[in-house]
Amino acid sequence: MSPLLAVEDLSVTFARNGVLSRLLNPVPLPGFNVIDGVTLSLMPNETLGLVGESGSGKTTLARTILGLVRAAAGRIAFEGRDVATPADFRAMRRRSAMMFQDPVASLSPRLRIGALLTEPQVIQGVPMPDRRAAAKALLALVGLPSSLVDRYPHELSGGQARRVGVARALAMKPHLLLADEPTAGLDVSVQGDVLNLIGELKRELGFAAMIVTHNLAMIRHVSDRLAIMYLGRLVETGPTQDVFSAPMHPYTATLIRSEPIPDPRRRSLRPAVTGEIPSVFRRPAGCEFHTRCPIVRERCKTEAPAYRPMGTDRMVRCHFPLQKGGQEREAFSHASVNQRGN
Amino acid sequence: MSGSLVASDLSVRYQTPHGSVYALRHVDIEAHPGEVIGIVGESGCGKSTLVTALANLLPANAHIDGSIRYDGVDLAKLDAHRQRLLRGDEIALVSQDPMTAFNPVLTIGDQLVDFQHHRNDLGRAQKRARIAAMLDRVGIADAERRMRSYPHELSGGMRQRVAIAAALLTDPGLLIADEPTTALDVTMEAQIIHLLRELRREYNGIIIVVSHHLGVIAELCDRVYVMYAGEVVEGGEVDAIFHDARHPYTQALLACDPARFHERLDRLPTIPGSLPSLTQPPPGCVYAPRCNRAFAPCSTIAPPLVTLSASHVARCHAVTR
Amino acid sequence: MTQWKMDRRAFLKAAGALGAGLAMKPGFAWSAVGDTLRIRMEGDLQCLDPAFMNGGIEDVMMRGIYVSLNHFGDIRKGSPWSLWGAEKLEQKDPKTIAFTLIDGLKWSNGFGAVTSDDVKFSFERIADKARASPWAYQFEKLDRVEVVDARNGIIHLKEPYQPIFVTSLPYYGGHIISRAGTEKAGGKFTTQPPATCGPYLFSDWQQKQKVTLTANPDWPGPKPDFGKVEIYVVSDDQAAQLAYEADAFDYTKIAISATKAVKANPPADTTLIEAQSTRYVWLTVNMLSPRLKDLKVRQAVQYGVDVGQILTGVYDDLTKRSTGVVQPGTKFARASNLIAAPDYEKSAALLKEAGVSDLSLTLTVMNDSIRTATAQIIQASLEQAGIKVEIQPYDEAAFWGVGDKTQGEGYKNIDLALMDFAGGIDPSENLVWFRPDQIGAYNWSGFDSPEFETSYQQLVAESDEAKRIALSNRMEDLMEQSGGFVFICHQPLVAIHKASLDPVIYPDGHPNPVLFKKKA
Amino acid sequence: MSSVAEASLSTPDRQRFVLLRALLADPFTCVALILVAGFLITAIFAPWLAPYSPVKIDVLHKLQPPSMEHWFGTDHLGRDLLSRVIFGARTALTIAMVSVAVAGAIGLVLGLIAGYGPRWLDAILVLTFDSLNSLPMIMFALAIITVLGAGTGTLIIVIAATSFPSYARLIRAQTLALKNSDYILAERLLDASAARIIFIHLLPNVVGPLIILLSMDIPVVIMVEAGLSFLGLGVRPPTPSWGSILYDGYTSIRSAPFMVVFGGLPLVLATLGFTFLGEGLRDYLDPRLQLRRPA
Amino acid sequence: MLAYAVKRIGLGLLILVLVMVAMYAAVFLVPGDPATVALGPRATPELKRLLIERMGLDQPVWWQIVEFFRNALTGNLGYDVWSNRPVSTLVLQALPNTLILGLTALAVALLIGVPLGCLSVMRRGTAADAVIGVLSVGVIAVPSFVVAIYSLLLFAVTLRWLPAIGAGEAGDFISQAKALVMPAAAIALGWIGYIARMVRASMMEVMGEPHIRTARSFGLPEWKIVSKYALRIAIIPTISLVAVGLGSILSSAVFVEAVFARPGIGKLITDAVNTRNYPVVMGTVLIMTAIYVSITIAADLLIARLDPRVRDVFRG
Repeated sequence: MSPLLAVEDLSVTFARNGVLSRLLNPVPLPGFNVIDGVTLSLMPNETLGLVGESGSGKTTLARTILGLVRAAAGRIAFEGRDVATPADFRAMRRRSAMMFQDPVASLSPRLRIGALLTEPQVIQGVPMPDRRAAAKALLALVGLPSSLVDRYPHELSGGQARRVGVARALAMKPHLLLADEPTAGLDVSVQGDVLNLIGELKRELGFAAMIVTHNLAMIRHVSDRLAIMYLGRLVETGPTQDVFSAPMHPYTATLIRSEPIPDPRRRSLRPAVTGEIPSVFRRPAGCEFHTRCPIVRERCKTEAPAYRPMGTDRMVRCHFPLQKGGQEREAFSHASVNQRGN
Repeated sequence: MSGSLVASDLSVRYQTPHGSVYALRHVDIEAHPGEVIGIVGESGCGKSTLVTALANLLPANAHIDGSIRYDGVDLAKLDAHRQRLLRGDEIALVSQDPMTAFNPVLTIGDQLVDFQHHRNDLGRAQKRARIAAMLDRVGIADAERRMRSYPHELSGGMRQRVAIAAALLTDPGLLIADEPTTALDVTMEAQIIHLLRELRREYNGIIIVVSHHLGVIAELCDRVYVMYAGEVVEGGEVDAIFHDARHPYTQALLACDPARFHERLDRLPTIPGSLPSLTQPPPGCVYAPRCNRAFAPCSTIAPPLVTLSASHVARCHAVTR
Repeated sequence: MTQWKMDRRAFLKAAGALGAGLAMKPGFAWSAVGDTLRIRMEGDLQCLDPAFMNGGIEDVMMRGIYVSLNHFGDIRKGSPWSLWGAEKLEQKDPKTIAFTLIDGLKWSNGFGAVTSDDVKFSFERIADKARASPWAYQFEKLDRVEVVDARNGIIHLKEPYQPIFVTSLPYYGGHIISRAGTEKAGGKFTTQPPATCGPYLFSDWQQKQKVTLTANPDWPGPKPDFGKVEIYVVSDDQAAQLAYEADAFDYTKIAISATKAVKANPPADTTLIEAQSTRYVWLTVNMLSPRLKDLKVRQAVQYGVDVGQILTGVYDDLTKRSTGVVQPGTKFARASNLIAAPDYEKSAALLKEAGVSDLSLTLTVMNDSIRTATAQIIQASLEQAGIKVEIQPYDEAAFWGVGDKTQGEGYKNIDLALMDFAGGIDPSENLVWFRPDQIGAYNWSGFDSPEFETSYQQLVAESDEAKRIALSNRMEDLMEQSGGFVFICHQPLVAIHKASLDPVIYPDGHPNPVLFKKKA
Repeated sequence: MSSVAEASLSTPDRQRFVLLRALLADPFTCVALILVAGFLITAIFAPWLAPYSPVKIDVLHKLQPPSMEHWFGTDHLGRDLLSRVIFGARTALTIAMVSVAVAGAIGLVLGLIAGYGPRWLDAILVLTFDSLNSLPMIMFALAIITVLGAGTGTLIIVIAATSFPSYARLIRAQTLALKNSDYILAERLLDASAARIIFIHLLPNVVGPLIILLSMDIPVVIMVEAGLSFLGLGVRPPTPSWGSILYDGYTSIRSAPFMVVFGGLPLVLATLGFTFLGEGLRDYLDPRLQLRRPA
Repeated sequence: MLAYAVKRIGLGLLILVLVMVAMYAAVFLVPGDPATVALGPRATPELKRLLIERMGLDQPVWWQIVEFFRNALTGNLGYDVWSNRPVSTLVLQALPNTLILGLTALAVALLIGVPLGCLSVMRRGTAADAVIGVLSVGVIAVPSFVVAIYSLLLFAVTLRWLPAIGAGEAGDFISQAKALVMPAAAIALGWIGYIARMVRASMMEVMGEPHIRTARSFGLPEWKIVSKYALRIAIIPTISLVAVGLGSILSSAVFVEAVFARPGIGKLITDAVNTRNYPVVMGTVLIMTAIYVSITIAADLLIARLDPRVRDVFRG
């Protein structure tokens, strides 16, 4: 089966200066890469979790794929065809959709929900005999009462807004859904709602999803594959279960280990990683993670590791990937303590 | 008990143009020196109001009932001046968002010197020396340079360390950490949790950790109060709450946390329904409308606080000893 | 020709009497005025070269620092002229005037004695067309100045020109400058005169604030009363009046609108001067305008303006209606206007006769308070006559551009314009602007009368007073009959001064500080 | 385009009353509302309220102090000052509202273009706004007035031309901020046309702060009108205007000091009213909106 | 920061050029010329032509602009049509008076307005806040010339405490200071209102920020929170306001300068405009715009100094 979306060696560079200062400074300052050499693919109907901490470039990557941010290098292919010109991106956007991190902010505040829901059809010239009815149908699809058609976005609760976001994204029956932090800011008792809804609709409508998140606990339940980003580069990809059970990149292991466990009997003894995330403005030489890596070696400090396949379905960017049962794994073992229980 | 904090029958309501909002109702909590108390709940449960009330920072439109006794003194009855004198001396707050908690145009050192204003006995140089030592202790290398930095020059994690240092500098008897890790990335969160846990070994006062994150509470606290819609619905030892939760809300909340499941779930558990209105709280149990174990009296009669063990209480008609 | 001398003699008598009066009271104490005279002017100085000066403060300063052959007496005494820099000034025949400079006149900055050659230089310099002095017209009829010896000279005119004694010699054009000094300065100067010879020296200038003149020790003539003259620059009449009340000066012109209040409640130790200035105000009715081509329509306007209301409303009845452009009260003034009172019915009838209904005219006016107030009264009174008027205010510069034919055809489109000119005391000075060649320049009425032109030429050449009176009266009749003019008034001149001094004001409304006297 | 109007202006009734009630809750805003309403009523019903004609000249009774006949006294041409003040409200409010609306509209369009258009166009427009702002107002005003001739229309043009750059800058800043907001990104993802984004999604959101700003600028414009009329460059006489009353009052300050008071008082009250109303609106609608420099 | 300054100055120069071009366009449009004004009813066509040639007004507009800038670069701003003195001298003589007036007025306004704004915030909702609120809008609404006139009546005419007119004797500091009191007060009064309101508004906003809560949670006294923690941020918009304000004061001082007969730039430019003394108009506008632009740049740099966040953006 051919991938629905293929991204190869994609880079995004942010210029350091505006037009005028470029005029005034004869020597332009070098830009910096916020996305650097990202290669990944997404199969039809697959759910990919794109995981990273803030500043890792995951949101930018999602926006670049949809053509909101211009790529400096690399290639994007959608449904087997290259996407390069603005027209290509327009065509691609007609078959894909994006859900934004802040659902209320992504809805035009002065329009009513009914107008917002049917806007994609209006823009794309889909004939609609009755806009209101169409809007109500969409509301019903995402399990919201039809009375919401006359509401304004700010009158919705977080969960409702999220559902409207889903309805709007799926109104045009896309083949690809990009969801940016679909549960950020939601309480645990509500976040399941949205994810379950996406899951249901996915089964019903059949589309591929790329979920951008930093929430490991959530993503392990909803994604088929994971891609881990660090400082604008992918450090590891692989099937979700495999990545969780046996992370290969020390950073992946660190992320998993850092997640606090809601069980007082299994408290961690020490933090999995020390130090701060470096800035993309000052990328460390060699492997970006070497400044914080618990198993860093000399080679890591000078030589950047290649992004290479490990086994059938995994890629990793590390000179010394963790092996199952390997010694280095000790450094990441989930040492825990039960202070009161013993 | 000296140095203890006891809030009894504490209620807070806000006067707004749209009527009164009953943000906190009949809350009883207690905390003793050396303890780390967790307050957990989802948005709208009243935990922020509770923190604000404990730190005497309620806005002018808030009306407070009941008492907050700290070291035998009722904080709610103190005049504004006495309240202010307590703040930053006996009571210290580490607030939610390290990005905005510091004044952006003053250096870290400058602000931390000001925060020690109760220490009239110390000169500026001495205060700076204390800051340097404290920054070092919270794991900030190169303290002298950091004191000359402005907040935006520090990363989020570092700022939260500074916030903790600032609180500790005042030697408080009561340290309130309001969502101390919410704004941080997971690797930073782990580091701050670790820092707080290390600090408590040397610290004898009360620490109150407020969070919506069950993992953070589990990692840090000795005792936990679970809040829902302005009420404390369950309280007890951390182990009891996480392993022997009795209130249906606590149970449902725990059940929703995907971090508790290692195998992939096809459907994530949720709590159906929505929060009751805080302007007109229901007469009976606040959780009754969403409770799968609710029965006749739940919707009409407010449940009593049932003592389940020496330290374990739950506000529910359905629980029994 | 003789009246000038008679005037002079009369003045000398009066001056002698005054001098005797002063001599009888030696060493009396000055009540409020010290040795410094503080007077206020409106604008700052820009050029002290008599050929290129602009007026106002410069005019006043020059009276102190330069010398002219003769000078005026106070306007309230009819502005008689008397000898000043000349000890003799004699009209030998209609085209020759002999003069003798007083002894001892000396230039400052070491330029030696003042000679008749300097007089020649000064007068001929202004008259020189190539130099393009705006005041060249004052010496338009000058042929040359003949130098007889150091102190004696003869002024030769091209043709008889009676007004020279009052229009040229005592004013700016008549001020004598040093040939040597001017040539050394490169032939021109602005704010730093190379040499002065008057009773005062130009000692200090604080831009836009104040000019200080101090007594010239080398001055050979009668010592002025004040050792120092400070001229303050205050453009606003209100501010000046308040400053006067705050004891900032001893003499200031005040706003006409303030007169009534000052009269009713004058500041302490203050005397109010009310005089008639030479500034004449009239309403221009432009016969070139398509709406006013018909004489009847113009006459309707003439009948429709209630000048009495203007005099009361704007001028507080401080002045009387003019019968023309010539100064009222002088021998040359017309006895009365042909249309002496408004007649709205007559006005309406004339319009009807002309077959005009719904006449709507624009009144072009400068945007200051006196002029807009006048315009509004005109508007209201013409409204009663059934003529709608829209007021179109302009700032000064734009206003003068409206009637200027060099700026396009706009001058033919003016309907009504409220105008005022500073005049002189000879009728010719006031009538000259209405000659046919002034159409599109200053004759905004489009008044084109060949008879007026011939009369004008006769007027300036004629020396017989009765004939001159008849001529000028006839000319004003012509103006009024054309329907192009509604004569309003000669503006009152209102000033206040410390009661302890005795000011002298020239016909142009500006004081001559040299002649100010302290009094008991 | 009708959907634009619908989107920006239609407010459910309940919301409208909420706004009014909220405005009335604050004592200042309440007083301000009364003042503004008072001036509006005065302006609208001037012909019925004024005891005399504002242009009726009666030179025999000029500069009379306040009396039973003439409550505010008479001016330098004997016109009833109260009537002139009442009609002056009409002049002031008309000029203020029209010129502010014109300036607002120009500012809105140019600001949207600058904010949403290409960067080079933005640079040119911003430079234009800044240059206009740096131009000495008096010279600029004089140029327009002398070319067009003084009068109400000219005054409106002058005020609009000198004040639109600041509105355009506000709109531009707002547009720039919104341009990268999620919902505009979302619209771009839906391939909404630039016109649709500008008119349906940006416009209704930038217009709110603009309206607040405009309402706060009305008193400023009233002052400017008074100032220009004071310079004799304002409305054509005999149109009553507070500024010309002030000027006439100034020229007779010693004989009729009350004229300055009666010319200045409505100006002060109107300024107070509109300013507090504008602030009340801002506090209620958009507390974060920054105050601007005085004109 | 340096790059930023360079950029701002470059933009400023561009604005300067644009303003001058606009001014020439205005001159081109405005009817009337100096000859007609000054010579009044006595000007002959030849004389007018001569003056117009002398001022180069017969040249094409673009040529005049190029000439102007060419001369300006060598420090020659042209010559007064009447007195033939260099325009630069005229402006430099008038400028100090206006600058001193404007700066004093603003300094006074800041010294009174800022504390008033702070007081208003500290006592928000009380009668004091209300009184300050009404007073500040009230003083903004009173035209400055009315203040000028009445203070002149009171302090100069009735009480005779202060001189009525002028800028004081040259070199006599006391007399200059005395002459400054009333004009400065007349201008400052409105600005006190503006600044108090501005400070209050931005202060209210800052007081709602989390870092103020932090400062409160450490029990810092309210005055310290207001004066140190909030004011440092709240003053920033006020600085821009004052910068723009100084620019407008310089040209709007004309009323006050007229009432107190104070020589200054406002008077210089209005007189020049009224008499169509174009070299003076152009030279004055150039210098005034340059000052205005530099003040704005200086204010931006000052803001960058005061706000380390902005500073770092420029550094990066």
